[in-house]
Amino acid sequence: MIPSQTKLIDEKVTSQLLKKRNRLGERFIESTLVFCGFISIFITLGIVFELGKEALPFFSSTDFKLIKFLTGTTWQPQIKLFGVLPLVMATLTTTVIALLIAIPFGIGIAIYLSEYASVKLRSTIKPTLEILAGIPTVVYGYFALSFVTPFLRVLFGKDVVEIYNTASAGIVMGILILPLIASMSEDALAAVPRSLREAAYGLGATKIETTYRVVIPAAISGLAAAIIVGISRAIGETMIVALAAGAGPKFTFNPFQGAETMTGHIVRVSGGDLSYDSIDYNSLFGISLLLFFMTLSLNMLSQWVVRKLSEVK
Amino acid sequence: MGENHAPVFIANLVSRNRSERIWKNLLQISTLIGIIFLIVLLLNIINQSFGYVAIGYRVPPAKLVGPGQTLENLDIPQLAGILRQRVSPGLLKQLENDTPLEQFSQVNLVNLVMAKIAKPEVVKTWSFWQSLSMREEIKQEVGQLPETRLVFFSWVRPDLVSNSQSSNPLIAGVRTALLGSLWIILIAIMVAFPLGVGTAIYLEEYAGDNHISKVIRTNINNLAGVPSIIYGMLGLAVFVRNLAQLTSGAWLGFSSPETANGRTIVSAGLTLALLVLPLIIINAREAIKSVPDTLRQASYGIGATRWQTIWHHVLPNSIPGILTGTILAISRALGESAPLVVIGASTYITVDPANVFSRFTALPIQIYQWTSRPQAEFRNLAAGAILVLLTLLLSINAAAIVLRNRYKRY
Amino acid sequence: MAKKLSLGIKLMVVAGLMLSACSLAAAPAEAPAVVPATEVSLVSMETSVAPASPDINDPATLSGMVITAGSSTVFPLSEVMAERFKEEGFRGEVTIDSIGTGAGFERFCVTGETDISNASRKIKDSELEKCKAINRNPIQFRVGTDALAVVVSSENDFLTDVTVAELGKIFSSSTVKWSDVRPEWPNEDILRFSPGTDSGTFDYFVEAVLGPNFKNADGKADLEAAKADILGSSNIQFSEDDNVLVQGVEGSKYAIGYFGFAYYMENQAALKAVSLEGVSPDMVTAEDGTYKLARPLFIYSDASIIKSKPEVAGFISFYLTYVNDEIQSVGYFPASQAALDEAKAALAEALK
Amino acid sequence: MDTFITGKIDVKHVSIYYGKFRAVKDVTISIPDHKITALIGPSGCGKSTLLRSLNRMNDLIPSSHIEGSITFHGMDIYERSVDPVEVRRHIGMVFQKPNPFPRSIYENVAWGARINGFQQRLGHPSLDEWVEICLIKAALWDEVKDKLRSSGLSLSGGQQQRLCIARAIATRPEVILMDEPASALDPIATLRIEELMRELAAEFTIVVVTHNMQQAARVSDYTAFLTMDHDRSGILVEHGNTPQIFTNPVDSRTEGYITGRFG
Repeated sequence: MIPSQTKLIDEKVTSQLLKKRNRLGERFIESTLVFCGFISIFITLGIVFELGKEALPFFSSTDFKLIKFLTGTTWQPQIKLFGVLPLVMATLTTTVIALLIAIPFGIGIAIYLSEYASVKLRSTIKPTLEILAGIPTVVYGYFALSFVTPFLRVLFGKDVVEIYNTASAGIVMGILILPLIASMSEDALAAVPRSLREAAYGLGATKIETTYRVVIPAAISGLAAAIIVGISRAIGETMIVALAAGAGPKFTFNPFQGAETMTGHIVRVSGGDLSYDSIDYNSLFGISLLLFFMTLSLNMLSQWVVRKLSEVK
Repeated sequence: MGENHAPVFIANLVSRNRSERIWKNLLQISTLIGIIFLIVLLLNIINQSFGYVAIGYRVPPAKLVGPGQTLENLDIPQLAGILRQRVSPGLLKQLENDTPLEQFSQVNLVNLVMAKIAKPEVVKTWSFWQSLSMREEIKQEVGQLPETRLVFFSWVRPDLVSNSQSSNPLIAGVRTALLGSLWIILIAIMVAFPLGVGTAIYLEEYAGDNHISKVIRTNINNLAGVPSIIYGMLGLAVFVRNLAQLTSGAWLGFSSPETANGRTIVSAGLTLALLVLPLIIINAREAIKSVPDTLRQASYGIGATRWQTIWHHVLPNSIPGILTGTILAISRALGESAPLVVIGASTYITVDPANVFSRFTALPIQIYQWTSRPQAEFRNLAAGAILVLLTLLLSINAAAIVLRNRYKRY
Repeated sequence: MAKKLSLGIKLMVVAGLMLSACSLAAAPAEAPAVVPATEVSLVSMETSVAPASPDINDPATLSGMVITAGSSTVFPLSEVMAERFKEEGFRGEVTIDSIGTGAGFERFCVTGETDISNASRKIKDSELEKCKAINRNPIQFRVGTDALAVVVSSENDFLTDVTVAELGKIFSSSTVKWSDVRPEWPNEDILRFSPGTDSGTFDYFVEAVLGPNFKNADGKADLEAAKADILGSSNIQFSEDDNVLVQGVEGSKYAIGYFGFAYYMENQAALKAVSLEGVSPDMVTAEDGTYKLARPLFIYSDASIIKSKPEVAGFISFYLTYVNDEIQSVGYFPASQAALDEAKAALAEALK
Repeated sequence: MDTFITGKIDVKHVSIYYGKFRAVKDVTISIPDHKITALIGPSGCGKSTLLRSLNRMNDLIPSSHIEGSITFHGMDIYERSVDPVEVRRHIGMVFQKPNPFPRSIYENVAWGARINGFQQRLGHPSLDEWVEICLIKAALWDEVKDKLRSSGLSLSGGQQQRLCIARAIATRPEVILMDEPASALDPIATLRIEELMRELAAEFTIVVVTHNMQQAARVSDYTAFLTMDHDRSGILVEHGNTPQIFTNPVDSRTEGYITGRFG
């Protein structure tokens, strides 16, 4: 029999039985974790505060006019011309080109992998794509400069395509965000329950009909989120444009000409390590702040889209 | 229902199947193109990493010896004589530190003459493809150059990893940059891992569905989408400038407070820690979420506290996912260059980082700088360094996949 | 299995902590950049050779950190000199950041974090004042001469020689097409490539080429106006990265750019140097000034640094002694013996 | 129904809410010591919710809150000074789906004892012995004694559930709550669990939720019948001796349910 088991745990007075123990460690851990949770808030506040603080002298300087900042077509801080449009334009050009590559191919790959490919093929291709996503962007920049640009110049002629051009940077950026979009979209498609597909097949639909009529509408919020994340990644991408897009702010709609994006400008000018008290230095923070809010609103949009569309579902 | 009222079906199966096939092919092609992009990218790098190199000399060896002689068949006194005559007194003193030149072996002396006087230099390089396809032309071209030899050179070689940066691409390496990268990542992970996992635990296990935790969640998703260069600007403003006294190590006496500058490994590491923190949190949350609730209930049901439940059951079961996320974050940090450029990585530094307050350079920065040198051979060198970086990344990713598969339970 | 894994993680953390602890322990061997005396004694404990007290003429007796930053033009020269300095026995380290002359002075005169500032132009009065504000007294050492090469693509068949005035016009905001400068030149847009605005090269070019076109009230060159002129020109790309310029010019028949002669030397196959008023850059024309776009290269340091850090004095001394052995391999032209002697005298003066 | 039994656990006027929704309405019930009490009723009638409130497992659902009082040894377990962790140590729980920890069989049993401060003293069982005792009590020992180090997940469903019972009793609770412990098992495994429950009743107070009326009739000493009222809240209809409830129910709703006309 069980030896004197009843004494194993001291029986206390009943009222003491369930008394709250003073679990100090437990409470310490909890407060540490709460602190961790708040760190991310501090980081965001830090970004806004620090960028704002450094940008303030720029925004409050007499050379700064908001209208000119947002509509001016020349960015040349050395001669007090602060029109941010050329930088924004270049950013948009590269982003649009990147999306033209990344969205069709990315979603195409995602559909192929989730609906057509065998399990084995998918389990090979998906990690491969994820590795592609992990390649440092410097490498992509190098690729743009040493392969895509010469290729474009052979294709369209040297007189048309400048050695530094937004097209090349945009194409390579598309290749960069392609795996991101493909991978996120594939996740969204794979999350559509089998039963939905089977219901469609049961009605005699072909695979592609099932995909377009049933699977994609069901996964639309995930696909939209993937695309928006792709856009925000493209806007923030730096090294590719720094290496391949060109190094002078230029207001142009021609993708075969060189132009400088917001990120490219920041990295070029800060690479030269400006004087801390100059308006150039402060203007960089102004651009950064603009960039931050651009990507921020895109991210918010993406989360909103996911929520909205999944409600509809 | 009479027969007349039965609906009519036209089985247009032929055209439906045709469109099915067309779409399938289109999708297949787009997948194929994606793969081709990767292959072209890799081939482009490999193409630059190997190939013929024409090597000339600052002082051609033939000029050092009399007619009809070669360096190899000179004797020791002759070689020593050449060295004494041609190298600077400081270097000579260095060389003779332990033993006079005359006591060196003949082979050593020949090597010294080559390295210190003849000084091999790259004259021209060819890509792998050129080396294969235009072999004869290249040989002919080099044959016409005086005192130049043609070698097939692999820019990826042990020296590339073990040597420091140099102005001579033939001996330049990524040692300093590689160590810098490893240090930076070590710091980034030591900071971001506990914070990130802590946040994830807080959000998944402690925070309810209240307003604050919703804000935190949205905020983390937003942070994950903030461009890396913004983190660079934040790092520049906070770690490099505002906290220079801390990040330069001035408070520990590593540099003097007056000249303190925060362009150090610790600043870079902290900046990248901020950058990867959201990634770690998001992945860790997913991993923790995937631990089934029944397990938590089982644990609570037998009188475990919250933390006991987390520590003994939730964490061990989510650790594969957490580690996978962390490793992906590491590989992200390893490849980042824009924030480090902004923070101010050094251009020329050959000293291994001694502590977290050292100045630094990192592998992607080194690659960036080499691609922007005027000499074409540095582009080959950069391609070699890219292969080193890719190898590192691939092994880290492979480790992630192995971990994921090995510890996958649910 | 999970247990093993978490044990592994715990071990990793411990190892990480130990590593950082070790590095802290190892750190003092590095720190004495500030206190050279300690460093020497440490070194002597490690090696059997007992070095004499620091002798600036013998690199082998020196150690510590020489921190330099500045001109990207001077960078390759300093890099080679630093390598040689180490090769001849220097036990410490030289770091060089290639960030542009202006930024180099920023670190030298404002934050005061560098020992030596590399410059491709003379220090400006404004920079001098900033230096004075932190009790630094810059001493200038001439190390060589760089000719600015004005380059066009090798495909360019119309441009072989220009005058300085024409060059000013080519880079002016008032000019758009080649035919605006000389009617016989093609009716095509000029694609301009220039080093970044933070570089000494840019400042020098503005002063030497565009400056004469802009006079202020006192009859002096109005450099601000000149700067505005070039910055406002169309189709212009700036980069601190000279390779960007090389590739840019190489890329089009209608492109023109300027940068250090060394970059031209490395890219002779794809580029063509344009002669200035009939003179092409070489050793003689650069030194005697007949080539209009030759400029001196400097390194700057400060007397108190030179005195307190023998490794800095040693590096400068070594630089001045051997620079002429290496300068041509880097692609620059040697400074005259007189200029080097003057620099050596300045060093001797600083050490007094 | 009217007879007041002073129980191990007394539930008085308890209502349980999930957010605004009231899942259980004004339940008063007494759980007698060393007896098996079965909670039966149609699905969604709040019997699981009621069960989980007995050891404060509902605390883990953020939106839930409770009104009324539940006393254990005369002490209100929802009082501020009470530690829910302590409550759960004394009132253990076995769940519907077997959920052993993904660890060894031995660890599954030993862990609960260990975190609750199991101490090795002279004359008392060691941890190894204690694990053995618990596995014997859970009628699992003979089947697993040679593979204590293999994973708890390697066992069959019925074995896993008995492992969970062994795990629950390893912390020496006074009460064990069982939430449809056999519903995920095949008939043979179900029978073994039922036998085990009868054996355990000698030592523990057991509250079991089941929708299987035969099971309730077979194993329980007392039965409480719950159902939903018009606003879908769970209400207690009837509570009494099992034989009485099954043979001679007072309330027509109980009768309807038992004879299968309703539910």
